[in-house]
Amino acid sequence: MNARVRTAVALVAACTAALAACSTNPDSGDGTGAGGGVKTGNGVTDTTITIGSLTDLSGPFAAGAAVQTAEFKAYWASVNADGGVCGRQVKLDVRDHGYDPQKAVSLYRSMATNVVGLQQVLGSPVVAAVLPLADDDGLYVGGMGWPSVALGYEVAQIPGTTYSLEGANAVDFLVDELHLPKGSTIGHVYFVGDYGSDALRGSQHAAQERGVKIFPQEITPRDTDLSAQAAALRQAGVSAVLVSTAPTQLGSLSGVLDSLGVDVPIVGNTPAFNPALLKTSAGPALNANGYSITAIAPFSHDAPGVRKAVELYQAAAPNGADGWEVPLAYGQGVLLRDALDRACDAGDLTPEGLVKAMHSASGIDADGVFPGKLDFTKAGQPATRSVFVSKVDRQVPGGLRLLTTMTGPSASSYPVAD
Amino acid sequence: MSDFLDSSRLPDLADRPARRHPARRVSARRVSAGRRLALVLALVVALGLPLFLNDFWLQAGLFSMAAIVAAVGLTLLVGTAGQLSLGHAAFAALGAYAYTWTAGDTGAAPAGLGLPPLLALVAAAGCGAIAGALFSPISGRLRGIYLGLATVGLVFVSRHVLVNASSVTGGYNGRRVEPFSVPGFSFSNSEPDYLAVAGVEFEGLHRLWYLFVLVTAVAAALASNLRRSRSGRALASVRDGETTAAAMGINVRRAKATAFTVSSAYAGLGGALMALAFGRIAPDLFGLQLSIDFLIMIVIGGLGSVAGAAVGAVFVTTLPLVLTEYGADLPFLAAPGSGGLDGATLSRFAYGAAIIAVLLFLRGGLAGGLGRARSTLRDRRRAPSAGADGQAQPGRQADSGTAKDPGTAKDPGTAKDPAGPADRPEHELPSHSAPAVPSRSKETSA
Amino acid sequence: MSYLLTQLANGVSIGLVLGLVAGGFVIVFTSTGVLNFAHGSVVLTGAYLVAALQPDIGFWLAALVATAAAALLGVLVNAVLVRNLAEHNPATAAILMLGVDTVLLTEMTRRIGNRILPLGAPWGADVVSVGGVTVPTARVVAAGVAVVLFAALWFLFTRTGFGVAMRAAAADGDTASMMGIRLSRTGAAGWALAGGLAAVAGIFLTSFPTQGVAPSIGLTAFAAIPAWVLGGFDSLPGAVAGGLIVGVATALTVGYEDDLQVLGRGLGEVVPYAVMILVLLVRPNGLFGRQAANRV
Amino acid sequence: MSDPLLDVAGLAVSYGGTVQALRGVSLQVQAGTVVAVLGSNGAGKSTLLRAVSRSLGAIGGRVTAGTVRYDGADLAHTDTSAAVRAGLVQVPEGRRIFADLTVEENLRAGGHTVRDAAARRRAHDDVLDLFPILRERRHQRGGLLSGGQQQMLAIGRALMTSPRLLLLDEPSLGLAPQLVDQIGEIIKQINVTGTAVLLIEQNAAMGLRVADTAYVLETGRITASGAAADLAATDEVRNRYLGVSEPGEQPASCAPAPAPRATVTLTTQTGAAQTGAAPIGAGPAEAQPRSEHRLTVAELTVRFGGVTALRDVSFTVEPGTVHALIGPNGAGKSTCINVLGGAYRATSGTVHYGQRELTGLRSHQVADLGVARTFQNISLSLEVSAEDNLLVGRHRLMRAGTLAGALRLPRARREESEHREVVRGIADLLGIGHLLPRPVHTLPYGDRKRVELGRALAAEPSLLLLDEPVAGMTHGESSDMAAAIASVQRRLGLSILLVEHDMPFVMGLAERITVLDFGRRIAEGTPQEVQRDPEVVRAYLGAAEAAA
Repeated sequence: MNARVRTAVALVAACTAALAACSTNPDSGDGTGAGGGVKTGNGVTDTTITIGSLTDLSGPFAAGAAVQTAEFKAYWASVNADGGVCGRQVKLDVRDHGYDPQKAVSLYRSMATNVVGLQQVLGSPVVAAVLPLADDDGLYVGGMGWPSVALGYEVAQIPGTTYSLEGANAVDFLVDELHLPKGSTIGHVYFVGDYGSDALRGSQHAAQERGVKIFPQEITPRDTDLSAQAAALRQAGVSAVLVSTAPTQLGSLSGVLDSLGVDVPIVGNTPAFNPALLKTSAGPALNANGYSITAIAPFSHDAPGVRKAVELYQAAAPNGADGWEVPLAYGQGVLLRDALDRACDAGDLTPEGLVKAMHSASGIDADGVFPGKLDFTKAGQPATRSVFVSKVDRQVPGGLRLLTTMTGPSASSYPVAD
Repeated sequence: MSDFLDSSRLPDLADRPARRHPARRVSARRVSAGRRLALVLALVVALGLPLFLNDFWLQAGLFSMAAIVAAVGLTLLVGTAGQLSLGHAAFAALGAYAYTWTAGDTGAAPAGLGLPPLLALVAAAGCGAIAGALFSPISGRLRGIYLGLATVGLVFVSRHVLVNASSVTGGYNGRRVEPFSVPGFSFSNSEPDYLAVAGVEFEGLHRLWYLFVLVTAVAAALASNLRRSRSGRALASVRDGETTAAAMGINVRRAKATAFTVSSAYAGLGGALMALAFGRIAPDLFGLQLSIDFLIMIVIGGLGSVAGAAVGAVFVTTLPLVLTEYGADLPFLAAPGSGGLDGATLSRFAYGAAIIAVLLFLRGGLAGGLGRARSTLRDRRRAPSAGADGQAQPGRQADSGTAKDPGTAKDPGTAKDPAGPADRPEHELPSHSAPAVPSRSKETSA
Repeated sequence: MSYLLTQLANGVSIGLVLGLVAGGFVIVFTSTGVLNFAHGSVVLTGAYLVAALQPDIGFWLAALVATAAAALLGVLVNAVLVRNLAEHNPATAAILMLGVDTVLLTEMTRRIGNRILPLGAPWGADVVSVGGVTVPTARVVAAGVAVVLFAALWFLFTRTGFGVAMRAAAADGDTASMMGIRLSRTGAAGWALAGGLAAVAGIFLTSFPTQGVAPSIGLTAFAAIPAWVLGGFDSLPGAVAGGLIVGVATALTVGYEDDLQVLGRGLGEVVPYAVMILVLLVRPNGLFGRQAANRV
Repeated sequence: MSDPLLDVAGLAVSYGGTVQALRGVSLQVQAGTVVAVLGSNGAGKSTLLRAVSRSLGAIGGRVTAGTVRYDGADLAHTDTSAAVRAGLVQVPEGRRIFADLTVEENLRAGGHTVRDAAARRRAHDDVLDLFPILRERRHQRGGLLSGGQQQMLAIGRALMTSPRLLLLDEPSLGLAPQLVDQIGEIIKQINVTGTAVLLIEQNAAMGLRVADTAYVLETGRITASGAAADLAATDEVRNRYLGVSEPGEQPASCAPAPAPRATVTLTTQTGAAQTGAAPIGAGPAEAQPRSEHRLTVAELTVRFGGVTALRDVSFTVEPGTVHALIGPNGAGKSTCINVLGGAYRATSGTVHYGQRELTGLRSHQVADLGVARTFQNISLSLEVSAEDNLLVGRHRLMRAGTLAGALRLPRARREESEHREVVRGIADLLGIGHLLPRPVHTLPYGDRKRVELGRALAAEPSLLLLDEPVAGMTHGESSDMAAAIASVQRRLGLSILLVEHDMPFVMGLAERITVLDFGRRIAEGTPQEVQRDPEVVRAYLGAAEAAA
């Protein structure tokens, strides 16, 4: 090390020390104010509560995310119009991560200290990256989809059941309602990942319970032509097919199955169905054989909660697309609002207080948006094991007609934590 | 023996001074002092910055530094050795998982080896290197763009392995990353739970920042040493002509394999840093897009130079963030489904356009552009006294542009350009134009 | 047996469409030396245009307009961007195309939104069954069109003056220009052809077994890259062969996934790349690529 | 006399702003005549043709002064295509037919600019009448034709446009004698139909035979011109091609004098670096005299596809001597050097260096035996400084590994600075010491040649293969180079095998000369013997000259 470098290092050290001495780092937070007897922390002032949303407005899920974002905004606007929460106006801070986990993590960092909780975190890789951080920070996260893995995080509030329970219920539905005989084979086409693979676990558990077989076919979002998979399903002699993929794949599969003369029920779980499919050539096949197992009431359901959701949405986005995202976003809004109210009542409107309040909630169904009363008091357990079963029906808005709400036997016995 | 060099005893060969030019030596030293000052400044900024940054920028900085390490490695391969790889996400993934597995808790599920994180960091680079070396039957035989496309396969194969080898990788859900620590000190929010120097708290992100600065600086220094060493010259020589390199005693296949190995070691280390910055890793983080981003970084930054790779890495990592941070709040967020232009879409457009603009207008990428701007400034400042420096031989045709090649562009001091930018010829020698990849027509018509 | 035949038919039919996409890569690469990473977006753009225009002007006219528009898009990208690169080498050109891809894909995602746009093609969801083997009519048409297009390309490149000039320019641009062949024109023609092929491939990639246009089609086109590479970078027959190999290999892997379980699930995605790497190990220039002569 | 069809006046061309390829070249081509431009490698002949055919841009050249007028019009702002349409077509050097296209398709590509189908058909028939062999093989791929047929195809392809002025770039290159004569006849036939021909030739015999007027181009300047017949008789041409006479031109130091070989010991002196004067051969533990090995080439044959580039060539380079390999273009000289260096594989025959057989080795293994080389077309890393280029030559003598280099271990640093010092010594020896820090692309041509020589010397070879070390140099530069090579050779006791066209240079430097023609050895001996050998004279100047 020569003299010049030594000098430089000394200089650096001195500067660092000086900077440290005179720096006023803002990270110490918003302080713990006590407005109106309520303890507050990050994201809450005397007049406003800020909640965040980390969503995908420019990536592959942009369209669905836009619907949800519009509904969130409409919901909170209506809440604010009614006087807000805890005497405060609720502000929704929406950030777009474009399905890029790096971006999402950075945006999370910028948001974490300014919000009391996250209304939504969208996208599998993003959820995988952000949930652990939020868990470390004790920050509420709602609406991250329905992966079982989220049950392991105390801060996560899954709006309904899990994909695995949807899968299990789907098998129960096929056996009990559609009378699939013992020993028959059910095809399950799924995306590898925390959505499809999780659903497959549920269906495999249920298959064992109910004496049927699962014939799995793994695909990725890049597969848009499922001819080869359909042929394999036919070869396997399946009597029903579960689909845990995106709408494109559901459409292709049902179309090809139909063309191959495989006339069996096709059951998609939550995000697989999109009413736009009915306008494609797979429309007739889906209309005849398509079912949907969801944690969220279909768009056309006549429950007051769903009607309210649709009303808000249609006022906010008159030309927007119809779909399950509308009641979902509404339901999530209701869940967060309930938690905020409870936190307010408990006098602790800090992020930690919000998480605690969320876990004190039970018996919420958002006026029929959810399939039964949600219970968040048991850590590591889904809030419900019930699902909505709908029939694809081109006559109704949103394309799904509610058949029943069910909790199958193997869904009840499914061991969530393994 | 010493009389051997005594030029007075030789016939006066060239009618020009045989000794080195004193003026040149002076100016070269001045420049390198300037460079050193710049480096020191950069270091001061890197060390002092966290005190002013919020968590958003700290996090962005961590990702940038992880990217810098991987990009520096890639630029050694692409810029220095003239090979191309689109498979570096696979090596980054390997490094990330190697770190996580080696440092991971023995009792956890999925289990790890429970070894010290420092060792795990070395293991990450080592695994990258080994994987790179194993690929040498292909990397030693293919050239340039052909190799680049062949390596695309690595990304898909590695993803398949990561998803399926769930006992080590945790499958599609991935696994938690053990925070970096040395005995008694953790680079996270614990151990010590509270650390403050002169009243300023140093949280996990701050601590990681300094770790990353250290690793990045060392990695960049090693790369820049390597470029200037015997091996670096051998790689550049292979890039500029395999036949010639072989004639100078360089084992071309081995040199190419070495370049690939070193480069993948860097990718492995960069992957480990990414893992630390994320805190939890999953196969989805290491898709083809990451490989493509690495390549964008080094090309945008300016091929071949370490500084260029660093600038490019920061550009590619932070630009979308900045655009999102300040673009998404624009007032005209259109209604969903209406197909209107919203802020998020606008920021994607801006990102794509920025890439296009750099490639169209900045020869030598960002680093080349910066270097040129700097030398233009300096020339302007020096204009009154120009020519007195004795830089060029009168009568000899003056130099062509300094910045046309990325290798020298980052250091405009080494290539004197008395003619100034305005007089640069438009054309360049044909073999000079494509440092990275052999041109197609030459390959096929020879 | 008929199961095997069905999977083979699936593989061959999708393989021919992939061959069309790979052919676009080949033509752009030979005529201007550019690795066109935006090709997938052009495929998507072509398909989108058909879907967007067909309600008003009908499918056939829409297909025609979309093909022409995609060709024009290629020509514009080449003339406005590629030819004005600050440094013209394959790496920068490839990155430039990534920038173009970002812009195009963002625009398409924005326009398509949450919809799945039907193409309105006359063959709809019909299928053709021969001896227990069922193939979608769209795929039969696709195979037919692909064969016709490849024949047309063969005719263009061997029987017409301009096609011969394009090959000459691709083989040795410098000499070709000494013959008075304008490289700017052969380059533009190459981009136009590739754009047109992309649009046609887009139509079939979004036809029946697939349900209409969604942004993920751009990714599907990526599967043509291993087809292109293993066929050889500069060979049209190689593109066809590569497409067929990738198509058949994928279909068979998916079809017999249960028997291949030891290798893990989801093999279909990996197989094209694994095959590509194997081929390159044996033949570094691909199956039909010209040997790069190693002379001083 | 009417206005010339082609009028080149004061033409100057440079590459990359540094390499001046042509300076003030003027020449005229009258309509319907054949004009030959003679010159050796690197004289700027191809540059001249490309400047006329407007295709300089493709290789990075730029016209910096002067005009080219064709048919009265200045071509300054036209492109190649427009020139072709105006009837000005170039046949590129080395034939460069489209190997993957059939003969028919090649012709079709040639006629690309002709819009009129009838004219195209006429031209097509004319070409096939001129070259009946092409008619026979019209459906074969161009790559399958023999060399002579390829040359015919290249010419025929250009004739498809029915040009008024045909530019031919070295049509005789690499062709057998009878084929050369045939090509000469063809040129005359083409000329008979009224097409003017501007012919660039290295083969003076052939050029002077077919041309009406001729120019001699040397290192970018016209040095002689006149009627072809007159020019053939001048001393200038004789000297240029045979190195006869003009002893005054030779620097005295170039005379092949016996040097104190083997007495020069090369040792490493640690610490020499500090004194600033390290011995040139500061390689570790290399104290033996440089060259004690004999290079023995025995019955070497090399074929590329159907072309035989070398046929049963044998010669021996004695240790510590300068041996030259000469012959007209295409004689197989460079092929020979490339086989010795390991770049090409021999089809049969052997090469021994001392006891070691070279033919089976790869290039870098050959280099490790102490064989270094330079290249015909300078092959340096352009972006890198001259010093680093020279250091590449030290590669085989240095030991630092990748890791040591990256970590800058003391060992590696010491080695690096020692070798840098040696390299400076070598550079100073060649008079390029002051150029060391400059990137090579900023250096002019002559200096690049020196840097390349320096790089080869840096490898401390015992055998040096020089492939046209003074091609394209001016007289002054060339004699500087000769002096440098002679002095280095004398001091280090190297063996040198040299390929060169510059006869004065060769005659002054070489102790023994092997003459190749069409891949065969036609003569060997001392410079004096070779100069007098009628076979050699015939090879260079044609049968008529040899008889005279």
